[in-house]
Amino acid sequence: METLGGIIDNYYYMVAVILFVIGMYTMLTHSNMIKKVIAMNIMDASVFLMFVSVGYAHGSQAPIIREGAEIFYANPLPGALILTGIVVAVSVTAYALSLIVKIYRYYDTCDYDEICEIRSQE
Amino acid sequence: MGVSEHFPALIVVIFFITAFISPLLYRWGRKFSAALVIVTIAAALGMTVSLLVTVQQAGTVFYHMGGWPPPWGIEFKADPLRLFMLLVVISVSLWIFIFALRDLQHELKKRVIGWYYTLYSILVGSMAGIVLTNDLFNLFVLMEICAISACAIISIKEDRECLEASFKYLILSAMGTGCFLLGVVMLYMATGYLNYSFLHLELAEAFNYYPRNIFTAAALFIVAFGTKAALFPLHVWLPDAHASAPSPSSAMLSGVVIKIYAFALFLMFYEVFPRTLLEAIPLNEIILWLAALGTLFGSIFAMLQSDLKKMLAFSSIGQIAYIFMGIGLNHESALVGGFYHIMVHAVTKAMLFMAAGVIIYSTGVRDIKKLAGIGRVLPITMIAFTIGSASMVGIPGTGGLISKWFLAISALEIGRPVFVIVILASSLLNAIYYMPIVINAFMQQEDFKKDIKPVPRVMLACLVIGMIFIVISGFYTTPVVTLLEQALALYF
Amino acid sequence: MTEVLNVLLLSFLIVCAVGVAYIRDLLSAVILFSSFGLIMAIIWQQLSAPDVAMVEAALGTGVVALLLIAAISKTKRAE
Amino acid sequence: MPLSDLTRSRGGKIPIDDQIVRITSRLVVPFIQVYGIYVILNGHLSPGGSFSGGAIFGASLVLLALSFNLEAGARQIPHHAASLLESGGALGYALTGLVGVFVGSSYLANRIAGFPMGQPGELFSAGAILVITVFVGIKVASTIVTLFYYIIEGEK
Repeated sequence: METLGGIIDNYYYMVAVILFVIGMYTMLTHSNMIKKVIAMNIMDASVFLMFVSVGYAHGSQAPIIREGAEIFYANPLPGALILTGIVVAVSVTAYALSLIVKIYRYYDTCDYDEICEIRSQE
Repeated sequence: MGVSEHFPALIVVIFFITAFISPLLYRWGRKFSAALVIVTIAAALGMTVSLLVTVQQAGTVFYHMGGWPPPWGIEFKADPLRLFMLLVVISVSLWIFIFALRDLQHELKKRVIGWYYTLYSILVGSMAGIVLTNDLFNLFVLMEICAISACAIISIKEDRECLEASFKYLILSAMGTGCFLLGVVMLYMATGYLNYSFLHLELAEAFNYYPRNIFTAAALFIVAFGTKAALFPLHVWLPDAHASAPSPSSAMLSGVVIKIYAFALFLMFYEVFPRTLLEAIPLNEIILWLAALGTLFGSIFAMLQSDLKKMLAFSSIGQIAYIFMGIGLNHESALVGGFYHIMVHAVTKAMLFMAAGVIIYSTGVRDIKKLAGIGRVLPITMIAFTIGSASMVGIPGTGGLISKWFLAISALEIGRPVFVIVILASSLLNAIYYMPIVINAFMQQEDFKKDIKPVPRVMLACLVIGMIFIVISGFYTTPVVTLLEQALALYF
Repeated sequence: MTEVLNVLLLSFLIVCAVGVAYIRDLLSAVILFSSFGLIMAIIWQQLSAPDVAMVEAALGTGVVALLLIAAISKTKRAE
Repeated sequence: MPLSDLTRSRGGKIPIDDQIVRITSRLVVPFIQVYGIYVILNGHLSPGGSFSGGAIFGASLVLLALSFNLEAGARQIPHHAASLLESGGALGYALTGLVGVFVGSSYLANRIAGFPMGQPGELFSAGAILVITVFVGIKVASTIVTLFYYIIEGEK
């Protein structure tokens, strides 16, 4: 029961880990390369979710300075780092996609298994 | 003081500035484009040497980006070990770049050569950053830059093997980075710091409260760096990527890039995680046994290859495992061996790939069996190949022996003679696949039949420099070993 | 009340991720991924990280989907 | 497969060459661009900044290209100009950081290097950050356009 309570309390972490596993599974098992790229993005997003939820405490406010009242701010550091992470993920995605378009021009397929088959026949 | 104070940051930054100037320069002043990169790398080399002198006199130097002290700001750290690594990285990349100038014109289309310079500077800059940084998130960003630019210098030669290999590399390296970032999150969760020094202090206490977080982080780090450095069962991307790339890229990737990640794993184990963690679970043992398997299987796979560059790539898997063995043995002189091997193998493997590049440039032959009698038409190249092979096998008089010697001695000292046997067996296996090539090249009676193009002098000069270095590193070991012992004494 | 919303959003994320794994049509997978990004943006807002929400809405949902669609238009749509 | 084929539903044909799409995008694009610039410039005051602003601005150019045709979009920001802006933006960032070194403080130093600070809450209140933000915004916007064209056109 205690474990269950722990899981319910930390549902952000649980969802992040589930998404990480789904993303990694899709990335490693699907042979379509565009699918791999999408799955890579899901995997990255899950890690970002985990990171940002570390910086969030229940009921905390966005870290923007406002006049007057004392406000309970969320930790701004994870957010700032994750921005960089998202940009990095996007650049990897863009590079991977341009590779896929080029590979398609040579092999006429986006499927990694088919590419391996074509290469093994040569 | 003056500008020398800023060397830790400038070493990294000048590469990025060069990287963004060179496409502009390539458009308008093509003549200066390559010279700019050479000047940049040479300047970085000079700064590294001067920094090393400073550090040996005055102790470790810290540099705070933007004047913000840690744990808020990004910190760069220059201690003797990092500077040794930086020296290896930068000098080897300068050497490879000079070789690349001639080789690229034959392997790449003219309009992408300018971009190759950009990518090369970004790659060297990001590696320098990985070595110097003292902050986990900065490490993540630089690792990703390094991975993308490493993939890009493979795929810049737009043929089908390169594209496919670099896609495979990109996906597996993205998986590695994902694991790494998850590990970083675990550590941040437990401590709230990202700076290595702060983490090291804080983790010793946090280990009592959140042991599982920290175990998970350690496991994820092993997977992440193992994937990127091609530790044995995670090596699948390496052979294709390193074999299909243009020869200078192969030399760079096999010679330097994979070692950077081994070094990063070393930093995680000795600068981030507390000693209690390494004593609590046998992480070192895991790495040690994977490395032992890697040395053997890398060599066995290499034996089965018929393509010259592919054989060299598989041999890298065996050789990187020695470095991991140094980390896994957890003993000072084993680490000296490991780091000595980083230096020796960087030079040796880069030189072997250069020799392969010269052979391909001059004759177009990649198949090992067709190399019979080539020693008579390309003597300098094949002598370089011979010396490189000798160093790989660990024949006395070459640098390869020294690192294996240190590893074996420390394995005996801590009472693990099994690993001495592993080292001996893998040396024997290395000999089995390197020596036939050498023997065939020189001893075969039949003449080499293909036409040969004359080899540019610059390329041969690069090979000669490599040969000289390997021989010197086999005899005159004292300065480097003293430096390493001094540097590693800080960790024990 | 926000708890319920958060749980709903998070479960939608998982549904989207599983959907991406199972759908054979790549264009649909991209659209699902795009909605994944949109939900993610709302979750960032819930986690008090509005700047991340903005970047996710612009980059994660818009630009990545755009690049994916551009790539699909140059290659095959079916898996 | 051309882009217009993708938007076709399986049975009937709905080409992207559509009057409504064109007019709407022509109406919307200026607002998106102004919003992008707003986000870039106010990055240090409110949520947002160079990455998101640049992405919004770049996306508006891509939207223009999609709703008209690729050639019309390509005229908005020619290829060589885009690559120039990319290198220039990144170079600007790095050189702004170097100012700190020349002044005698550390790399990327802001207040310590003597960049003027205004009142908190005003537009010019963050010294070097605004300069860097503008450079990065330019870089991101041009990069996104370049990426899109690179993938959609392929071999140049």
